[in-house]
Amino acid sequence: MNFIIEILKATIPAGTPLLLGALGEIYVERSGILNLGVEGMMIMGAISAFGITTMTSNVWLGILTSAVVGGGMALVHAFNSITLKTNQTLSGLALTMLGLGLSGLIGKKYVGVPLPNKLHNFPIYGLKNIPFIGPILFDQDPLVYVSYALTFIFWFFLFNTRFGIELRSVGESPEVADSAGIDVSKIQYLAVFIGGVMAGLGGAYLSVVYAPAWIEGMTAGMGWIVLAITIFSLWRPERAIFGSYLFGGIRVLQYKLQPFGISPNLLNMLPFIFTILVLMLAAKEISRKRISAPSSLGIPYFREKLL
Amino acid sequence: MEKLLQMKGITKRFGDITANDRIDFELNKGEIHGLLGENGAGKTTLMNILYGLYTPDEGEIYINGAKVEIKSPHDAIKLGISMVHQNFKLIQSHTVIENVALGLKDTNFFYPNRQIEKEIRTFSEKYNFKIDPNVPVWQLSAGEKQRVEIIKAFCRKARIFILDEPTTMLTPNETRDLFRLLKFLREEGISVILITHKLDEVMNICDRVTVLRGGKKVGTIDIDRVDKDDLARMMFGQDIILKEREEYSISFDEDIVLEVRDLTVFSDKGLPAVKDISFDIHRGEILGIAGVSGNGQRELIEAITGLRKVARGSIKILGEDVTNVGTKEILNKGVAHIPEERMRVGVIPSMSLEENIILRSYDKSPFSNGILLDYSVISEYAKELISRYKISALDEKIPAGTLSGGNIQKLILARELSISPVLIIASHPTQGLDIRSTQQIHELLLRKKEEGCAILLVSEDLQELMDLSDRIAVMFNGTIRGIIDIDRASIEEIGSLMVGV
Amino acid sequence: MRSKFLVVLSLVLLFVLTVNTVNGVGAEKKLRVAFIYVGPIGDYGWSHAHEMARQSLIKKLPWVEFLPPAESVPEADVIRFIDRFVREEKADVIFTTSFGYMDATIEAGKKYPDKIFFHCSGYSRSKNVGTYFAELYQIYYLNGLMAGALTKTNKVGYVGAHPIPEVIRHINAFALGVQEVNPKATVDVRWLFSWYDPSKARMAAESLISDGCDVLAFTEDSPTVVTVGEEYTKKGKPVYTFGHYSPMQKYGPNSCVSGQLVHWEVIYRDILEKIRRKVYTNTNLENVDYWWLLKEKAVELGGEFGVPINPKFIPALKDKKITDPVFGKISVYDLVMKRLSQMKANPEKFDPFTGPIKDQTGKVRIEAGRRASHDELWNMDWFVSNVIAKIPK
Amino acid sequence: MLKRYKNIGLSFLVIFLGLFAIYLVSSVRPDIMFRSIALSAFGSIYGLTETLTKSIPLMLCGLGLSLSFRSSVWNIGAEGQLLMGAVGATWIALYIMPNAPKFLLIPAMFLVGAICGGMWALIPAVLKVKFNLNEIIVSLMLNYIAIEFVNYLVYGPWKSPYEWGFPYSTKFPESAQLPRILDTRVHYPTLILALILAVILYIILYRSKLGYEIRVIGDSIDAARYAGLDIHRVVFLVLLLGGGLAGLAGVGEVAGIHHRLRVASGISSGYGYTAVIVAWLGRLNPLLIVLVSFLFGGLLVGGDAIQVSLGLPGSTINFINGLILIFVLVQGFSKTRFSTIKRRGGK
Repeated sequence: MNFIIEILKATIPAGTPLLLGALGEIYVERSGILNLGVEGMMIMGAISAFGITTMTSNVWLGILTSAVVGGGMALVHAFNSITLKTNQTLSGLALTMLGLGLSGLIGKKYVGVPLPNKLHNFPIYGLKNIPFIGPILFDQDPLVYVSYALTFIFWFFLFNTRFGIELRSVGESPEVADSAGIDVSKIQYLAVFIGGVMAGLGGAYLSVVYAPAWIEGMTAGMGWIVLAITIFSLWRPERAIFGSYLFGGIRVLQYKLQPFGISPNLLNMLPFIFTILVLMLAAKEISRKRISAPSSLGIPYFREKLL
Repeated sequence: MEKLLQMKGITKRFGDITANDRIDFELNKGEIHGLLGENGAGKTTLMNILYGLYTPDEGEIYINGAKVEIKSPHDAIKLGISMVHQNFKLIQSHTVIENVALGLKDTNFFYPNRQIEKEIRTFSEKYNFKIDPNVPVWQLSAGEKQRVEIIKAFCRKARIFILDEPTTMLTPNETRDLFRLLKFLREEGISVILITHKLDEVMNICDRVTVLRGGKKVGTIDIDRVDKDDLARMMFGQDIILKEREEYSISFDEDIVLEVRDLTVFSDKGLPAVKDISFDIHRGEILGIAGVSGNGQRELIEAITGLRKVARGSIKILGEDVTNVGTKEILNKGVAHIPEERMRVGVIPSMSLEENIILRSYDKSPFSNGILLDYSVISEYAKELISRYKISALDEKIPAGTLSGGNIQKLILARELSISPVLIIASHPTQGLDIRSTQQIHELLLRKKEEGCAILLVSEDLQELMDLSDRIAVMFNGTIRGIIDIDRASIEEIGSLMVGV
Repeated sequence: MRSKFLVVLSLVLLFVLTVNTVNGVGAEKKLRVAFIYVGPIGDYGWSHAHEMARQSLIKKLPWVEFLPPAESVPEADVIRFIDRFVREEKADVIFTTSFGYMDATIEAGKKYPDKIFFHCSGYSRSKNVGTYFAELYQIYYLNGLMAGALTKTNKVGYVGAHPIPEVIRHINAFALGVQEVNPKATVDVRWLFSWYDPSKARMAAESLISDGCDVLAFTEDSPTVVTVGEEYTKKGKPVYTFGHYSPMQKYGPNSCVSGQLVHWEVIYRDILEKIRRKVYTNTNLENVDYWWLLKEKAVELGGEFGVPINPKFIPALKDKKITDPVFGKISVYDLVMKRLSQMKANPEKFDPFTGPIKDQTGKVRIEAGRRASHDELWNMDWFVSNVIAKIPK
Repeated sequence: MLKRYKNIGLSFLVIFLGLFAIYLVSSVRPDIMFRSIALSAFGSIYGLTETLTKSIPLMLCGLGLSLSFRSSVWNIGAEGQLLMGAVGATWIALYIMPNAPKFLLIPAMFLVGAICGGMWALIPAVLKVKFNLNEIIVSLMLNYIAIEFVNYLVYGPWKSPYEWGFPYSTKFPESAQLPRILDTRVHYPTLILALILAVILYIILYRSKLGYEIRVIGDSIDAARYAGLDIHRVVFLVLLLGGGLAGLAGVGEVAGIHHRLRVASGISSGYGYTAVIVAWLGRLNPLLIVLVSFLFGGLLVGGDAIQVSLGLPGSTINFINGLILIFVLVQGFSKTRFSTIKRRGGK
């Protein structure tokens, strides 16, 4: 029993950066924009949070900075894909390269530097004593609680507010939204920005809470897994939480499976193999339930169409 | 009468086409104003300008005497203008409530659904509507979708309702309900602009009517001062309807080229789009398919050309079964296909004319030896076709995308007709083209008919169908409502079949 | 012939194209020395330690011109960095500090026969390529003694970077120490496949703790494992840790018992001085292999320089008594200190890898009374009997 | 027209902003940085030969990628395909025919390497066609899997018994090592192969039936469908060929440079990703790609120089790569090629 609790408890922090990133990407894709630059935004979030925390000793200031930096990176993509209407795939790839490169450049002097201050676990009084789920869910660091709250907020806003309706409409049919008087570009810019903020936060979680350290390329493919989770969650925030913890669990499990004599290299493949499997599963579910990705995903919107 | 809206000298050009040419339009408070014209007369463009979807190249708009700038639908909505489009501007996967809520700025930010659900219920009780606010829109019938659109406009407190061809998708009962509702709205002081090409509707419900033809305004007139014939004359110009067709023979062979039996095809959404259709086309015959777009014509053509799976039924070409055999094989039977979306489907805009010309024969001798392509042969061939089909282009190496619409269509025709087809499938072949190109294309089709080709012609332009076809089949809601020999057909009859009466 | 022409041509080109790199003419031509690191200088482990050594020598050896080091050099690219140092920076001596540089260093030795190369941690030498290493296994053994004494669950964990002989040797030395004071305890290992990855290290450490380990040692270039130990200790579940390579006690004052520290500068200084005195030339390095241990002061016991054992844990270690065949009944603290002074004085007196040592299958790898040879240590690809993990195959 | 100029202006702005960022972070002036890059990459015979060496894998991967990009298939998996090619070559050299004479062994290695790379690339193709999975994510995941697979081999079953337990395969027999030009590292058989393949690809792309199909599908999938092209067949072929080319690059690296299989990060320092930019900057034109890969080879070589002489980290080059990609994007090239404007209805 304790063994399971330990694993599950470790799963949540391992899945939290994925969750944060996926929540953001869900909004981005819901607005009809495909941002493949999650990896780049995450790593920029990671280095900026780490840098600012090192300079100011204030973890929360670092986390805040990561959100701003992630959002700023995302605006580059927004400008490319919404204003210039360039190829979104390439723009996303470019963002990834930019992020990985720039973070390495900035991060050079932070490699191996210990973080002066970090977020400590903050057991929630009362809740943490609930048998089984208490120690798993409520004996975590504050940013994990923030991620719980954000999951709820993202779900609530998407389905129960005017903004949510507008966002979903823009992604489904920008023509309709436009003719209903919605400023399509504004909504898309906002969504892409939110996506960047969340990816930045995900990166910050890695560098100032989870590791806590700066390593060049520390996101190690997480950004791409975020994209897979976005599809797996069928673009629903409440499903993203399961997807993220699933992948978090696999990462934790890798070290649990090592003693069984399986090559650690093969275990390291697990998240990636699993991503492909999960995508196949999602593809099945999508075709069965006749759900689809936001209809205009990845397609630039031009108002006046010429014959 | 209080002038609510004035549009002055509106001009809008798309490339080399002038869709609206210095049009003036006026609307009074509390009237139902018909905007009448053929397809392509510029009605929808004019209203899209009023609704802020297009920016006019010239012209001014006044509301209550004050000049306004309408740069986006958002501006239009703020000015109290609402538009119900022909292709409903609804999001299929969203519920009725969510569709109504979209763009409604004065709702609560949180839980806007609850408030709107209440409004929808009040509205539907007041006007005796039936609608379930919580179902996704794709489950609704066309009439119900239209009601959603009207509720949307109403909830936005619109003073001007623009309805674009509102009755095309409706059953007669639904049409009656709609007109009843429009009269209610008129009593509340709301002005309605009814875009239509149906004379009966105008006579039936409108107070005044403005007629457009070929992008120009013909006139505005009180409805009680005109009759249907007057309006028809204004709409079509003189004599076009009565044009004799004696220069072309109506006769055709007995040999059946295309035989379609009990054909059922599903749409992208998995709903039946073509339902149990059967018809034949003979050698040297042009069969016209009339109908408002979205009634299954596209799916029918896609099924015949192998682009869409046939669910039930059979298709035979020259007696050979080609049901679900794949596009390539069907085309190789001698089928020419002039697609509806010429820029997206018919040509590859980034590729050269010569490469576009060999699109369907690139893998055959003499263009290909199985591995490589022989560009000198291709180039010669392209040059010949360009001159034969009078395509005005610098040379055969320029990208197809640089050509004008008419020349692109000629390019497609050149490619498709040069294979000496037995069957030509032409979908909206002259849509959006200037008169000269239209005439050239018509001549080409008729020449092919005389050579013995069977032609399936899909068009929304009734005049074109009347001019070219030997028989006209009218499609409505996935079925063929009747096949009429041209010597017995009248525009009125076809028109009423088109809308399912 | 052609190649010579190419070299000459490229040198001419370089001369034409590069400016400002002309050396000042001094009385004594300074020895130009270059360092190539595999990791970033800023990591808290391997490359950092080499860089610290280099830095400390800059003042002490004024007759040496230390070129700016190249860091994070991928193993595949090192030859180009060597070329660059030789041709453009005119380096006389080049230290390549990663095992993966071995082939390239040997190759470079052939290519530039008049230069001197020293390769760290390798085994291939040639007449102008020597090898050197500061070996920690003695310290790991001492750490193991303390670990065995402190564990209450009898489960000791080890977070290993890569399953290569060096790490395996260290794990074995550590496990031998554990075995000596606590024959019931086992040593479990998690592999990271990374020299520096704190988040993997954290996961591995937590995985070991959840399996019941309460003492952790590691090979990974960050203080993560110590931090994790400190966290658990503060929460009331003591986990004892041993620092690695750099002073890490400050990251876990309540958890870090001791650790291993390294003094590369001792070796570098010796090499450079011998080169200056022409003891080492470009023709006689065939057998120059530094294998420096406690005795040469190349390594040190402790989680902090000058603090062999965190004073917090001294009482516990003094309380724990075992019976040693030589010393009789003795506290672990005393045992550690005795062994330390023995090995410092003369490694011949005591070596952890003295038989009988059995591997996991029970096979005797080192017979009673025999000491592991240098080659056996270098080649080690088996675990001693109380290690329960496997080497990835 | 005006818009075009505006975009060109914008794209230069991007570059300047990026370089300014480098300056802010590292206080290295861009002109000095570029001078250093240019000098070390192109300023000496030695630099040129190194640049040439680096350009070989970039060329092969870039050529392979360009083929699939041409047909609008987003294969980002050249890195993994390269590694699998290296695995295939090692397998042949060490385990299947180690005693074969050179003239048999080397072609066999290239052949099997190409097949391995090609098969690896077929996985995303199959998943795309059968399950409609996004090939970008799948091919990327396969990169990571290939990395772990190579590491598994060199730490596990293929670990050499002669290398003191270190993660290396046994050294290739002499007959499996590619010859080099004099004492440079230019393994010219691979280079010649790449150049020949570039010409062949050019002919395929612009003069052959398959190339015609590739371009039609890439430029307008609707037109391709309308004309009855077998799109699946082309997608398979394109990925197979592209993966095969990347596989050849892997063979070149192990047989020409390393002479053994080693950990993945030692074999490729991200050639597969850099090749994405090479392909696009080369406008997906095989002959241009040859040229661009040489420039990027220089950029990689120069990347070492700025590390040593200016103290800039290696990732600076990644950043410059990203900048170049954005530059290409903003210039609007990709927009005209892959215009994704969807038009519904005729109006």
